[in-house]
Amino acid sequence: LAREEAFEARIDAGDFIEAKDWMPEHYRKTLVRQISQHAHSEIVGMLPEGNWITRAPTLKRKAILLAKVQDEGGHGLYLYAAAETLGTSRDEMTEALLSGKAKYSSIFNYPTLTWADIGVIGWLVDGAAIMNQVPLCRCSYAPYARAMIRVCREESFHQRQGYESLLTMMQKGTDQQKAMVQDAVDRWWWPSLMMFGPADKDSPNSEQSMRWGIKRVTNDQLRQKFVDATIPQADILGVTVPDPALKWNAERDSYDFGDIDWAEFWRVVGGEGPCNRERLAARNKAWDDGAWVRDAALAHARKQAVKQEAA
Amino acid sequence: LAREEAFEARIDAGDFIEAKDWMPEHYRKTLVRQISQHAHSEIVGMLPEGNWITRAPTLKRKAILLAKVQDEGGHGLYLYAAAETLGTSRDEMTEALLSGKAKYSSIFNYPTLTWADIGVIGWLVDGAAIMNQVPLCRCSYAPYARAMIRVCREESFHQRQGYESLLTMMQKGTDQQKAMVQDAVDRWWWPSLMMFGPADKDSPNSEQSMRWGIKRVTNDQLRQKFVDATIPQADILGVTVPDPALKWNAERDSYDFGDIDWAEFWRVVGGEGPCNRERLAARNKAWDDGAWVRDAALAHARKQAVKQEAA
Amino acid sequence: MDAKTTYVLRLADTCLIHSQRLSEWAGHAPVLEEDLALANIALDLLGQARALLTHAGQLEGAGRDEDQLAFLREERDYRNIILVELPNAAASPSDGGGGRDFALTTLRNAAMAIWLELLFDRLQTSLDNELAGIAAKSLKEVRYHRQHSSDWVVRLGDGTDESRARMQAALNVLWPYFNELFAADGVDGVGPAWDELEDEWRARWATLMQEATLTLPRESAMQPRGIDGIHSEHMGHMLATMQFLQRSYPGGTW
Amino acid sequence: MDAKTTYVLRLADTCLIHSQRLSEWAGHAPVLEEDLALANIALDLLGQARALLTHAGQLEGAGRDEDQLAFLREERDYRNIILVELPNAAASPSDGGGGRDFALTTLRNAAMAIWLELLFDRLQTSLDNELAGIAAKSLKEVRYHRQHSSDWVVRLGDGTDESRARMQAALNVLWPYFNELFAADGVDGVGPAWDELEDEWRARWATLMQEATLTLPRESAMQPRGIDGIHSEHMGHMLATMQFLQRSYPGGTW
Repeated sequence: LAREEAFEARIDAGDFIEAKDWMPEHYRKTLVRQISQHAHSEIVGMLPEGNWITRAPTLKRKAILLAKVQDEGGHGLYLYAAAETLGTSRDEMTEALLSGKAKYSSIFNYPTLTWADIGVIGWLVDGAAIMNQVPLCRCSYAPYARAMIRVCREESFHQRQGYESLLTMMQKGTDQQKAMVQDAVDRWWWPSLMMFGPADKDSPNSEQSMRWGIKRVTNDQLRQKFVDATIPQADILGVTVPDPALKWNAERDSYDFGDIDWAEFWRVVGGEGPCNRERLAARNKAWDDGAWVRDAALAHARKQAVKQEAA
Repeated sequence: LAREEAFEARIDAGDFIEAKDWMPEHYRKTLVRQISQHAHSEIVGMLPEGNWITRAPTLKRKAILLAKVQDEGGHGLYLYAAAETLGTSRDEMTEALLSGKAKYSSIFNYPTLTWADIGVIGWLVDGAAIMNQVPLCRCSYAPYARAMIRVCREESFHQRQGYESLLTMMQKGTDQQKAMVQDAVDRWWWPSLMMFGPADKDSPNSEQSMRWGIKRVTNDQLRQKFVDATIPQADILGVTVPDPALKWNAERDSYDFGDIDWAEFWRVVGGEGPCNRERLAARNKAWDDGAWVRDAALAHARKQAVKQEAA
Repeated sequence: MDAKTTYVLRLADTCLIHSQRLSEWAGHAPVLEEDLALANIALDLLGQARALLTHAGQLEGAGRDEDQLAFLREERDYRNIILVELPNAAASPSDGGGGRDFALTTLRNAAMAIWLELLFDRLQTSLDNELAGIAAKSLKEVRYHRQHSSDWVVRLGDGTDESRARMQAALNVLWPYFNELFAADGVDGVGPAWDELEDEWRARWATLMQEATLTLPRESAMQPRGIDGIHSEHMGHMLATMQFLQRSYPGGTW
Repeated sequence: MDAKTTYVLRLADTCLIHSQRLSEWAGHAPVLEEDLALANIALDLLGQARALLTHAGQLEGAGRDEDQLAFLREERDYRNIILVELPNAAASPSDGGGGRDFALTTLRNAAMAIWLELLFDRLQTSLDNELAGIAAKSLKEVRYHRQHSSDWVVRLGDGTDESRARMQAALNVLWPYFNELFAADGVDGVGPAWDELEDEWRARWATLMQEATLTLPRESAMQPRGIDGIHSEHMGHMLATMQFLQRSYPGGTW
């Protein structure tokens, strides 16, 4: 009990917790859940974007997309490493993802249907992710905070690239291209707003996480911030968002916006989105198809160890 | 010996042999080899053409090609049936194809690289096949002769469709399309001439087959006939064949033409053509992947039989 | 595009894309007889698609013929149900559709044939005479498809342990996509809302599954929206292949 | 197109198509580290392709840039070796390239990296300064690729019985296509005939195979001719995907 009080005091003082430090079991569990969920999102997120690498319209865009997907794998890698400092192995986390037990960001359960989706994902989805993640750079658990600093830097880069590609299409593209961008915005806008999670009143885990400094800002606060930051960017692009209720509120110095379709939100979270099954199937297939490779690598390493001992 | 003499006499008299009739073992073997080789050619021939069904440029052309490939499967089916009348099962013949023991027409070891290849295969490859096969409609073995009558009728239809599609491209198409047709003719011309087999002086089986009425015209005679029939068609199309030695010989009332690259011929026959390995791999994969289906069909049939007995 | 044109186009595209997927089997079937049968079904569906696309083009009145509709639209303008665009193997979404699973193909063929039989039967009495004529002709064809595919479903479901497992796995993959078979609105005098077919389709399907000793999965809340142009990630790859020649050689005559 | 331009284009297209195939792995590798490594190799090859294509365009002098060369040629004008266009799994020719076989991919990567290392090493002293510069930069990259892929070849060859069998099967499939690594003519002052690399490549390959406990197949007389634009049937499907956007949205700015 004393330890717990000391822990809480450190948190209150704004101290960072390191892997070797004592921490309450619930704090540890909450962190593992959150970090691994984030890692899984990076891994699953490679699929909808990877879907367009072979069809990128120019070699420059192909290189940018390939590098971005590679970065996402890298994020997955150091987030898994951060979670491993808490005593859960990457294999355990992977197993939880593949069995459907662990969650990942629902946004990746929507399909990428046109090339413009790639730009819009960079702009809106990475934008929303950054909004969610910047506060985590001050998360109380230091290894996670350090990972997030690097992740956020790279995500910002991706977001700018995505926005720039949309700007190119809107400013120099054909009418068909412009229509393609608008269509992509229409499809991704609401799912992007859903990325901030349920409304605060329906978000039971939030309070404890806030107190522990794992979460720093509420879902609804972040969502509002995202809308306020994004609408001016949409104006510059020359696209509209599919929300007739959207209106500048001078009093609040913020945008008012319409209601999220929470039925859809819960349906997709619950596994019935357009691509949930396919995403998990793809990850499971990659894992199953790769079993012989991992087995062989292990067997070879053992043989080498035996040889070295013998020598 | 008396039976053999009687058999020879029937052949000499132009009689047809039926499945129930006695025949020399070598006659039977030669026929099985030839008919099954022909059947295999139809089956393997589905692959290079099937390669373009999903990319056919119009729905009409897609329907024509799909129907053509289906016809080839049908030819395979009744040719296997004709061979089965000689006491060899379809499974045995299939096994010989899949293991590489049995041959099929080498022409199908060349890739279909453009849509024009489909038209040119219809015109030249089916044209050459018909030239080879028409005499077989008078083959001494009646079931084979009957199968060939139907095959030839359908092949002629395919040939006309192929030629017509080339004519459309050459007469109404863009310059790019015309170049595509010429390129396809350049690639398929020599392999088509090779379809008549080695030169007569290098074709040891021919004599016996001629005597038995299994073969009716020699390789070189057929090849000459093909060239003579085809060059005027090429003129109408507006394409040239890639043979600088080609020249009308008024004395022979025939075209002279250049030497076939027999080194290439034997390389492809020997298994080292551009697609030999892939064709066999595709057939083996289809067969292996289908094993569970064939097993299940058998198992179900047995269950039904048991039920009927019990009833 | 008005409701009537959209209604016809949804059916036209569904036949077209179904045929396109089936045609990938040419030369790769487990037995030669099935090479012929699958090609035959693909050909019939292609014929239906051509008649329906031509009719949709006439209804639209913008001068587009079957080929312009089949080859020169953007993905978002195709209105087929997602079920028929799924690869022939239950592969991962970015797998390109290379594999061929006879279990999945056979089950889908049966599901589609039962559905098309119910729909074409009703469309025979459409006040749109052209559509009624197409339906009457097509009905005969899909009856044969239904019979042939159902026989195979039973054979493979009630075959070996392996074949039953494969069929059950394929059923589990396809199941949520069946929801879209009942998703389109009807148009008065033209054709019924698709959900009018649902009870009968589900009854027939349940009977078939029972005969095939397969287990119906629990109901899925998935809402595929191919009929609104929201496709799966497979569609784009399929169209890249299908449209290749028309896109690469504009103005060609074939 | 003159011999020099063709010489550069063959290498450029080979890097381009190799990269394109590798990029199909994104998100599907057997371990996360290999997702990163394969993407990294694909990126390096893409960078090499871009520099070489740009240079080929300049040599050609017809004003074509990297994208026009990469996306707007007909299949017959691509000059890459067939080895790199083969699908990532040793699938049937009309399989569309859906599968991914890590054995085949790894072996091909190793074979290509050894070859590129030998070629870029020689091209460093090309009298074509631009080409020499590209080669010097690329050499560092392919050295790493060679090391990484060779390590995996040994690990998988000398791993389990299953992994050895898979590697041997992949080697048997790729083997005849290696012939094309030595098929192109050289251009005086620009770069060597590829057959000048053959002895050294075969020696290194034999050493690697020995370390990986794999057996060299008997010599093949196959003569792949991708460098003359005679490709495999896989190439067209790959290009339909790769060119899709440029073909479907002519005049677009991306």
